[in-house]
Amino acid sequence: MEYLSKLILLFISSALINNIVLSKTLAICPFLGVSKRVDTALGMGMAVTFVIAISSVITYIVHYAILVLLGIEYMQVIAFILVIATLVQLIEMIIQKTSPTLYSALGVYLPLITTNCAVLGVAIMNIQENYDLIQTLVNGIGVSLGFTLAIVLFAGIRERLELSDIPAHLQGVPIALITAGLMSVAFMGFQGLIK
Amino acid sequence: MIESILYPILTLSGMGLLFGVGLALAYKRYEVKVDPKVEAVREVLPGANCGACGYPGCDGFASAVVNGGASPSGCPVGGAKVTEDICEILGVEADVGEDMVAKVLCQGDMDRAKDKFIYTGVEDCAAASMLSSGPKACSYGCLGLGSCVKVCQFDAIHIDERGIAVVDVDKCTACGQCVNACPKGLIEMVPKKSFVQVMCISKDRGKDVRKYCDIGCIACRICVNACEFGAIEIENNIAKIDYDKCTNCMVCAEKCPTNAIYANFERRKRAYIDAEKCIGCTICSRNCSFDAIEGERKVKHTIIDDKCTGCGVCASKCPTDAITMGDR
Amino acid sequence: MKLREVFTNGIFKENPVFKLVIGMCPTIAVTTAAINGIGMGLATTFVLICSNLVISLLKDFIPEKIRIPSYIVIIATFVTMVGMIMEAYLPELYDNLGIFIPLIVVNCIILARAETFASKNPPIPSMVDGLGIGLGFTLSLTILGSIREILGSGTWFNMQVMSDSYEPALIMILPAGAFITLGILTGLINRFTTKVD
Amino acid sequence: MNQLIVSSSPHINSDETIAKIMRDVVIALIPAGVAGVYFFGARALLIIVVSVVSAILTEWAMQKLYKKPVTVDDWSAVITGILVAYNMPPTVPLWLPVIGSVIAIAIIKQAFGGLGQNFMNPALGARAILLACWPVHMTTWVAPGPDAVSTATPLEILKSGNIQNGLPTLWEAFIGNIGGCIGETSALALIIGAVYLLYRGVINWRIPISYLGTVALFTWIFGKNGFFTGNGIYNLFVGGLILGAFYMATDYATSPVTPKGQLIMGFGCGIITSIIRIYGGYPGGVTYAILIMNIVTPLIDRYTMPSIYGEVEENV
Amino acid sequence: MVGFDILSFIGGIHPPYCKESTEKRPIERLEPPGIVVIPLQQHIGAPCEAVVEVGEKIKKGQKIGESKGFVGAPIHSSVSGVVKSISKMPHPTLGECMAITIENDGLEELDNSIQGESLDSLSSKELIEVIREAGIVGMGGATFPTHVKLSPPPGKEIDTVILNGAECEPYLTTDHRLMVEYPDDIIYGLRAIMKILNVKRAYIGIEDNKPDAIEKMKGAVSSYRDIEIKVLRTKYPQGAEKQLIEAITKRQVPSAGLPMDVGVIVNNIATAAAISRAIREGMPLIERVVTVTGGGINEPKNLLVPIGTPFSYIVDMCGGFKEDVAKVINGGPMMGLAQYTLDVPVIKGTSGILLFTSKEVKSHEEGPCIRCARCVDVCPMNLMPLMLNAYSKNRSYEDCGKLHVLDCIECGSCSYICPAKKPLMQNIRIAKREVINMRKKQAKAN
Repeated sequence: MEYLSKLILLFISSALINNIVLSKTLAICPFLGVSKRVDTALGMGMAVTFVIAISSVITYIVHYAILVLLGIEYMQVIAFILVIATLVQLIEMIIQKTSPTLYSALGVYLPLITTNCAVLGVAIMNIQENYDLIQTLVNGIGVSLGFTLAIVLFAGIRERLELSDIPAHLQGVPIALITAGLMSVAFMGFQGLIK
Repeated sequence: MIESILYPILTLSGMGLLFGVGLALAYKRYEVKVDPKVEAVREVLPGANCGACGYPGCDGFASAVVNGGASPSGCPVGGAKVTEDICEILGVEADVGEDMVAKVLCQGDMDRAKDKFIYTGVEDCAAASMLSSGPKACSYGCLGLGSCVKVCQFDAIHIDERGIAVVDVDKCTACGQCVNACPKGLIEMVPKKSFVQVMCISKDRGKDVRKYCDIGCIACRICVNACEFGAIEIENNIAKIDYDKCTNCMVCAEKCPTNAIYANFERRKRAYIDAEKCIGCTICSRNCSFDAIEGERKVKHTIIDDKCTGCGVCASKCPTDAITMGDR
Repeated sequence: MKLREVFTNGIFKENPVFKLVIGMCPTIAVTTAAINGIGMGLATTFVLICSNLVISLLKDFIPEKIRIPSYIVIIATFVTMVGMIMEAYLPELYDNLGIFIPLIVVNCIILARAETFASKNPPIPSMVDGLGIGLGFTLSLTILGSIREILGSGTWFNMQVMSDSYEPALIMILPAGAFITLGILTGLINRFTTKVD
Repeated sequence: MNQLIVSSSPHINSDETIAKIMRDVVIALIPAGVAGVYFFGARALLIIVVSVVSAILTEWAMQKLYKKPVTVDDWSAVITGILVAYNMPPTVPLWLPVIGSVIAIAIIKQAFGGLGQNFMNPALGARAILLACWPVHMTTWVAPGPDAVSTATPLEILKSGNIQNGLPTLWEAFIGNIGGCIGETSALALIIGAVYLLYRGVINWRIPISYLGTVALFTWIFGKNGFFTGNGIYNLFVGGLILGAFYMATDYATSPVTPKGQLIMGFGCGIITSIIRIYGGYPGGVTYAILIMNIVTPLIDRYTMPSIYGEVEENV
Repeated sequence: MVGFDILSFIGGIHPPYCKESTEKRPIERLEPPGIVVIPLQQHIGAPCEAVVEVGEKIKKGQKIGESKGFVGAPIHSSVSGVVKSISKMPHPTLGECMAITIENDGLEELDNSIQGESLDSLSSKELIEVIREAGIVGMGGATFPTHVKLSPPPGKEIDTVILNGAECEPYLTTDHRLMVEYPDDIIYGLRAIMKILNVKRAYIGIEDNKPDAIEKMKGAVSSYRDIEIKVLRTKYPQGAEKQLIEAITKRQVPSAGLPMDVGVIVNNIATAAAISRAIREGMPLIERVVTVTGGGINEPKNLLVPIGTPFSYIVDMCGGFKEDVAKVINGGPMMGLAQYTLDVPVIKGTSGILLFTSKEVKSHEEGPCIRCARCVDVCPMNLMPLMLNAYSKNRSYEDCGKLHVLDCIECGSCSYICPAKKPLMQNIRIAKREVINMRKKQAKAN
């Protein structure tokens, strides 16, 4: 029971309090890039969730089953990025072939995820924090849902900004950054939910 | 010691091999045919998958470019080079045929054309023209509310201080957006090298046109008679220039009683005879419609400056290429 | 293109942060202080130069189909090296930058330069390109880091620069401050670099 | 006869204007200001004046900078200035309201295009930023009265669990004889203004009532000593809840336009406020609750479009 | 007093009604003018072709224009005299239109074809033919040919007829006066409609700001058990077809559907009166009641006017206009069309002529949208006017289409209520046009 409540707290923490984008400032590139329409943002978020969930488990296994075993933990970055790149490509190929609908919903975002630092970041953090396998999975899902939440909300606001009369030199990236900053301010309200 | 080198190498190459083979197998099994054009565009892109273009990665951008929607210049990482490459792949060639430019065919500005009412509401020609065809007394005239200005991405069309849309020839790319946007159908593509246009599309009878506009075409036929090249016709109460036949002699514009025909007189040419080449064959003077060439047989010919209209017929007829057209 | 052009190109015309708007994660995350900005910038510069060099050398040997994974592995190798070096000689900075050192691997600036420049140019220009882009990145990070440090802590490179009565605005060293500052900064740069009609 | 005017129908307009609506809000805010000054003294008034003046000046300067028509006469900057001041403790140094108003107007409002186009409530956004910047200034409270004895707000007392020690009575909380921000102390004064706004049709009941109801319900259910032990009613009148529910959550620009969306807005604000009050790191959750719901507003609008008249399902 | 029996709909506005100056004035017959200009298109559908020639001598009530299509109504002369010309003339709703100009000889000679019948002697087919031949169209302003409306396609079961006496447009009092002065004509016309459609139930909806009309009409229907007077709350647009149907029958006309889809047919009070005259006297639709009002006219009146009478003549007969007339409107202030000249003639759909002084035509500066959502609250069709306005301005017409812009009934409530004085209605109109064009193009492409 205590373990379960620990997992729930971990989930809330990784999704809201330490939101990957607004608090940990990872995955900013896709956050800024793929947030012009709500639909696209949702697709991106789902694809990220999918990849992070799988990759955090596999990198966990790679880390403890290969790197630790052989005593070459310093190879972590190289090994992880290799795993992630392969994984992403594999998943992309498989769903492109097997489910065109899923591909058009998720698959098109997959290549973008290789260089999404959240994926590698979560993998490395899982190891740093000494999570076990289940915690790793929960953290991965929490982080990616946090990402989805942030990017979808952001896209909603940006769609509205599209119709606004924003001063010329602030249009585009500058106003997007300011918006992200204000969102980050609002998300500070979640702080302290877990002591 | 040897292990600390061997293990990483083995692990890495082992993983690499495993993944490589796995991917290759998967590729065989799950290969999907992609539009070769998309593939080609994808090849020239940076492949950083950074998402800065707003599309989901380079693949997304590539298919968006090929299947419409995205501009070839949408990749900020690739820059100009990539844009060029993409354009090449897409076969966006330079305009085939003649260079065209948009022209607003109305000169009925606030001083020269009457209004029939005061319009208040959305500043947009399409909106105004839904109300009794707009405030201009002439139902064909330019409303000057700038629907064309709003759609021009090249900043090439503006409403001048007298309330008429005017195209900036240098900036215009002949994209045709303004032509579609004008609710009056006043904007037309004309050849860039044509310097004479009928600046009116009113199909009303001359009597009516006179009532509301000082500079409209009244279909008086003076231009038709004045044109030596049969390039002007009256159709539906409006003069029409056949740009293939027009020689830019600009006589019609000089004769037009209402100035509805516009000519860029600054660009008017003049014939020059190269005395060395001229053999005095008189072909030019016989072909000149304006009696602007004088000279006896076997004698060098000369151009009468104030009669030459720059139509260029003599230059095209001269057997020895002794006549060139030049600026005045 | 002359080498000097290649060099300045990265600093101004294609400044990764202000013009291309890539590599944003480290830009936002580590610039809480000027020193962090410089450290991150130089680490990235090092990786950029080395990976550009190696990729340029190997460009004819790497098969087309697997070039991206190969590039990533090359980049990851150098990132690991940087991490080890920093851990050994600059442990404090290494701790400050934390997870963002390994994450240099996925900084799209590096892969982008590998693809657009190093894989198409000889080694020397590739290195210069890496240097230019890297320094452009470093410069941007240092500027941002300086602003945030001065306003958020009242110091600059850990030296007290604001008077004692200054009460630092803590938000500047939080992510929110980074977003807003970078947004305003980009806006200002747009204002002064794009022609106003 | 002169030339006639032709325009698109309709040819008549209601005589309501933006300035009239905004002025009504200012009028409704006056009682709370009077109460604040009554309880906290002239310094409260000074803060309000400084804040309003700097808000107006900032609005003017930004509109000049962006070459837009200057519209400081529409009262909207005045409202923002007042709300910035109302959301501050009466002890803050005077530069704080200045910075608050500048942030509210320059960054949160004008950078997004000005009135009606900001996605976040300017006053609350500014408050959250100030709270992050200078937490000590923003959370130093004094008890009402001339002596300015420092005190804790009822919410802080509730949070600490030390209820026996100095928790004001419900009546004190209602009339405002408690520590807190300038504008939020007197629930009574705020409600008087709110009734005026409701009467004038400036705001409708949906957001405030659903907000207050949710908070009362949740703080009652999830009490400190187990389920159904909380004092929901007391929770209504302490902290910035009344101020937030009637004057800031209802901000037109940053709340949903659809009727259903407005209910969701109130409900969402209520839940987040309750969670933060019960579990969060801050004693009062109104600011963040409204800010977070501001962010969600575009999505709420998107997904709560009313079904159109005679909607035919196959038609979609 | 709001009683439970007072019916209404959701949304809508309460503009100042300004009906005081004419609602008590009895309808006066206007002395026919020396010249009438009768446009060849006064209805929705195919325009008419002239069946007389220039110089021809014609009689009052003689058919002078015939429409070829099924959706169309013939046009008759409203005076006797000589055809002066057939040419393009100003038109109150179309801008310009071909029109027959007739010089009135003042003899009022009736055409031979005009002969009265009785309701009982005619079959429903014959009744429809009478209505068509009389050129009767919807007189509320939409001018849809009535015989088409009364010929529902097979398969559409009609069980209810509603007469629209709401007259929710401010200023206008024509229907009001008709109900007070000619209740029996209206009922006679309604009975004809009921006979044609074989319907056993009819309602007459009247807003509660016309108590005298309600009383008169109640008296007139007291002997008919199948006709009921329904009192409606005074609210604009209570007289809009879909809103009227919902208020009275609680049925919602589906999006893109017609009243007949829910078994209802709605006709205007004035149309019913015209039908009655066509049957009883054989008189085609050659005159109608017009309210002449507004601050710009010296003597506001309700006038019975021959179709084709120029506005200028009517204004002269109402004591002329005041100095600073700035706007002339054909119809009511909410949906009527502003005119640029007084040369336009009264047509079958002209329910009022409004003359506004420059004081009444307030020019408002447009402010920013503050998202107050008043437009959302008042829209009787549950649309999102503020979004439609923003998308339209942004030229995102596809988004407008997705937000059902085509369901807009153009009542103008959103523009009226907007505190920022945004021209919502006009932008939505543009969007509607663009969306229709887009859909047409798509249909072609497919």
